[in-house]
Amino acid sequence: MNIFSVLLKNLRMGPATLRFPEEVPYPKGFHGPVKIHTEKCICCGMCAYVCVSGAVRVAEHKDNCEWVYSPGLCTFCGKCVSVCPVEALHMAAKSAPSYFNTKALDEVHLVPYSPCPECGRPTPPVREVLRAKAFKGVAPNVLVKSLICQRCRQKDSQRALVSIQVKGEPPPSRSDK
Amino acid sequence: MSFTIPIGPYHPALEEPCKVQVICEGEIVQDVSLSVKYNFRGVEWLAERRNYHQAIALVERVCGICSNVHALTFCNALEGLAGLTVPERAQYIRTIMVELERLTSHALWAGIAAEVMGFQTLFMTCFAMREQLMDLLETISGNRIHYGMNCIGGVTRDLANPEAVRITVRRVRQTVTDQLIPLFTEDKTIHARCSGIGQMTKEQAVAWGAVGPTARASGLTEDIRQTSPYAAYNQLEFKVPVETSGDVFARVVVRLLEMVESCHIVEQALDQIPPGPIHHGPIFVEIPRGEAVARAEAPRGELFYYVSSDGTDIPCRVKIRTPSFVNLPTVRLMMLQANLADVPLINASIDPCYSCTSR
Amino acid sequence: MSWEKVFFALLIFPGLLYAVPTAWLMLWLERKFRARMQGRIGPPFYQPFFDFVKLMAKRRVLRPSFDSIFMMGLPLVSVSAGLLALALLPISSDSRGFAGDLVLLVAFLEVPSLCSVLAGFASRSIFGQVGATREAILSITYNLPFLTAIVALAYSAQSLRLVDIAASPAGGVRALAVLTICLCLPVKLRINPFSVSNAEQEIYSGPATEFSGPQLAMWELAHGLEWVALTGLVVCLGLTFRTGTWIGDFAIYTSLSLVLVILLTILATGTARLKIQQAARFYWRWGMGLSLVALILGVFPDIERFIR
Amino acid sequence: MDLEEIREHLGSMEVWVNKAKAWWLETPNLDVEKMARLMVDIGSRLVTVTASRVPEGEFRIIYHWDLQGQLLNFVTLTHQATLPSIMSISPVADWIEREIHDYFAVDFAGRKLPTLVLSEKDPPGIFSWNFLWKGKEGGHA
Repeated sequence: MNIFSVLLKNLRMGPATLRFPEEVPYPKGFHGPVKIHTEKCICCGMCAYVCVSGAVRVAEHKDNCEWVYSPGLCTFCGKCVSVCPVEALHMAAKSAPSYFNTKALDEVHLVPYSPCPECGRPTPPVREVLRAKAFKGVAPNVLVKSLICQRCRQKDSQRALVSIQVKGEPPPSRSDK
Repeated sequence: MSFTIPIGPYHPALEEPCKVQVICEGEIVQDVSLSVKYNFRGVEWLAERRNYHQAIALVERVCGICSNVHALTFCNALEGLAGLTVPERAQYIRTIMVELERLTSHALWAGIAAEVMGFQTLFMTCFAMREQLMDLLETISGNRIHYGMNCIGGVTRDLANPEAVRITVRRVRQTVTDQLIPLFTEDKTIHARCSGIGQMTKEQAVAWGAVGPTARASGLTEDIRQTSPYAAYNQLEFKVPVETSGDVFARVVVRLLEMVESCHIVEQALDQIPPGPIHHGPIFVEIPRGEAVARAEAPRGELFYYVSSDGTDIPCRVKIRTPSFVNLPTVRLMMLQANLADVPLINASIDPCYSCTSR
Repeated sequence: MSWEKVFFALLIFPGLLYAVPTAWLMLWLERKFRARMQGRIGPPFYQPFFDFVKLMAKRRVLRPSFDSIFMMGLPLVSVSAGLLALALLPISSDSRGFAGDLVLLVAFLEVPSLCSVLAGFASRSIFGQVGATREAILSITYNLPFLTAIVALAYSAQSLRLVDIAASPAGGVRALAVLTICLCLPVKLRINPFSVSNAEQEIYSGPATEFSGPQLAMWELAHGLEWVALTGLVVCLGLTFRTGTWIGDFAIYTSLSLVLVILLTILATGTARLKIQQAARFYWRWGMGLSLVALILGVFPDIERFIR
Repeated sequence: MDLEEIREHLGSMEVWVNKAKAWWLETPNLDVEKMARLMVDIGSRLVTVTASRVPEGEFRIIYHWDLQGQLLNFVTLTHQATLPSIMSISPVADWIEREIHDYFAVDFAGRKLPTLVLSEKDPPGIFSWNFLWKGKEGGHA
């Protein structure tokens, strides 16, 4: 093909570019800023662990957990979304607006803790999705334990250990471990 | 009278900061010194301070054009270290992604080469074609560059719409065979600029360790996709275009033919892709103590990764050898006794990537 | 020529008032048409004017005073030379000219290129110097066929007056000579494939690398005036037909100039940049060949008659 | 020439180990120049050289060679952070050695080592510039 036929074709077809305010629609599954459903979050911190640029941060407090996201730092790799065990994260189908200050778009979401069914202390929430996934085929009396807080769980296992000891095993001495 | 002309660090013909200091006698180049330190970010150093998941996203950012193949090779090294087998479907998706990336990269290169020759129309033609590929990659992965498709043990996203890939690839192949190849090989002004300049012999290519299309234009037949296949390349058939004249024109021809081959590979992969899982299974894979290497054929040539692990979730040492790192020093050989007007073109002909080189 | 006519020609038509907007129009047409042929939208028609205003409003870069005299003076000289050259063109049938105005015109047309060479060296930039060297070499290369063609024209018309040449009958000599001048246009206008002295990817913008603000605005204007003058020259010398009315001549002259701009744009858009040796070889071979044939035919008109 | 012949020629007492599709030979006192000359003679291509720190203040240097698609890795240790340069045998090593010098301040005897990725004023050995890193190991600051 001759270059001049390319020129002629371009003249005939008209410009392929767009004038500024016009834009092409975003494709399905576009990697935009990360959004959270706080009612699904379990505060596991996986998203913060895999985030390469520190755009997603999780800070645990006494009765809630803070999920902080800075689109200004984000690389839109989608790692946090793909590792989230409860699908609490998704990405907006539109790119973030432009900004002057990287902190201007920062988002803070609070994930409230739910009270532990045993002691009533606030504890990171446990969602049904995760329970169905992680405790598949587990006896119902154990399944109840998945809702209690870490402290109660420790107490529980200590109680179980004590009950084993009573049956006649010598207690493990400190120097052994 | 000899005089020194600094081409760069910022120059319209070079997309990235790099300084080519040319010592000329008249317009004839007598000596060349290269300086590539302007893009140094210490990626290897940073990778030693991040866990494996963060490191994948980090190494993807070594280069903006061949990003996917970096993540792929790093994951290959880690999978070799952990002894994982990646599901077939994931291997095919990886192959399709790297081939589409090669097409994008070569389209970019062809455009830049045309621009350096002052042929703006051809630049626009190449970039219009590249735009289709970028849109396609955006629909597959969600991002125009830095696709974030690879993870240890598979890929993060499935190929949702194989028909869209097929349609775009068919259109791209048509553009390449109907427009780019005839324009680049038959246009008189391009011929006048490209043939016979920037010669590199086969012996020089071996001694300086040139890789990829730069080496294949000088008569070497090496292609990592054939010599040590990764992803799904051992199940696909393709030719490796080789030219023997070793000048800029040969490098143009090799890359154009490679684009046609890439289209062919993608179409084959789309035909053969099996259903099944796209991921090895658990998200968190334990990386045992040890070391591993992995190689891949990036658009610019052989890409090499070395990873050593001490059993924790942070790599002990990550070494990246990018293709431009060995291709760039050969530019000096090609430029000696060349014309000043050819210097940017010779530099562009090896498709240099400076952010890869200094990392 | 009376004084009023001189002032009219210099300031109104085809001088300042006509030439400057036409220069901007031609610069725009070149950009717009090139954009359309490359599948882009291209700038709106007022873009060159806005560019000019914006450049004029820019702050001047401080330089040693002697340098800034040169750097402001050279583009101004270039602009004035363009205007003077335009004033000499025999556009309508009632223009009179004076004996020897052809020589003056050729001199004026050469001034922008000369200024560019001087500016390149005065800017003390290595890119400016390389560009100036290239410009000087090219100017020798294309001026030989260009001047030979002019000589052939003058010889066949037996006059050094532009009006006489424009009124001389059409023939082989005139066709060949105008064709040679056409061949020299791309290199005189520094467009592809002969944009060697301002090759962006090699030496930035060559001699104009160090220029900015109002100085650059003047260079742009001078470049636009070169477009007007050179396309005008080809139209005036190539067109044997005059309508006889002022307005008709004006319309034909302007529209043919714009057609020439479009033709040159197509050439520039469809080619890569050549190297200086290749450009020189082209002009020595084809330009020189054509103009020598024209000269021989001009000196020995019998040959042409014999061929007929 | 097969792997065993290479090993015998180098006088190494170790064995070739295959790890993840590549062959490894660990020889703490490898004669680097002899190895390079041998590999160049049999038509092998130097892929790259990797350096990493070992606790004793020395560096572990791996020479990766490509022999007809096979990757051969020769592992050796530096002596007082110095190894002989192989740039005169294989010109690829020029930039590679300069880069390692920039990263680890490993000295390659027998050549000048101008900086490659660092600017001239920087001291070589960025991997030991601890002041750069203020965050906790492994996480983002």
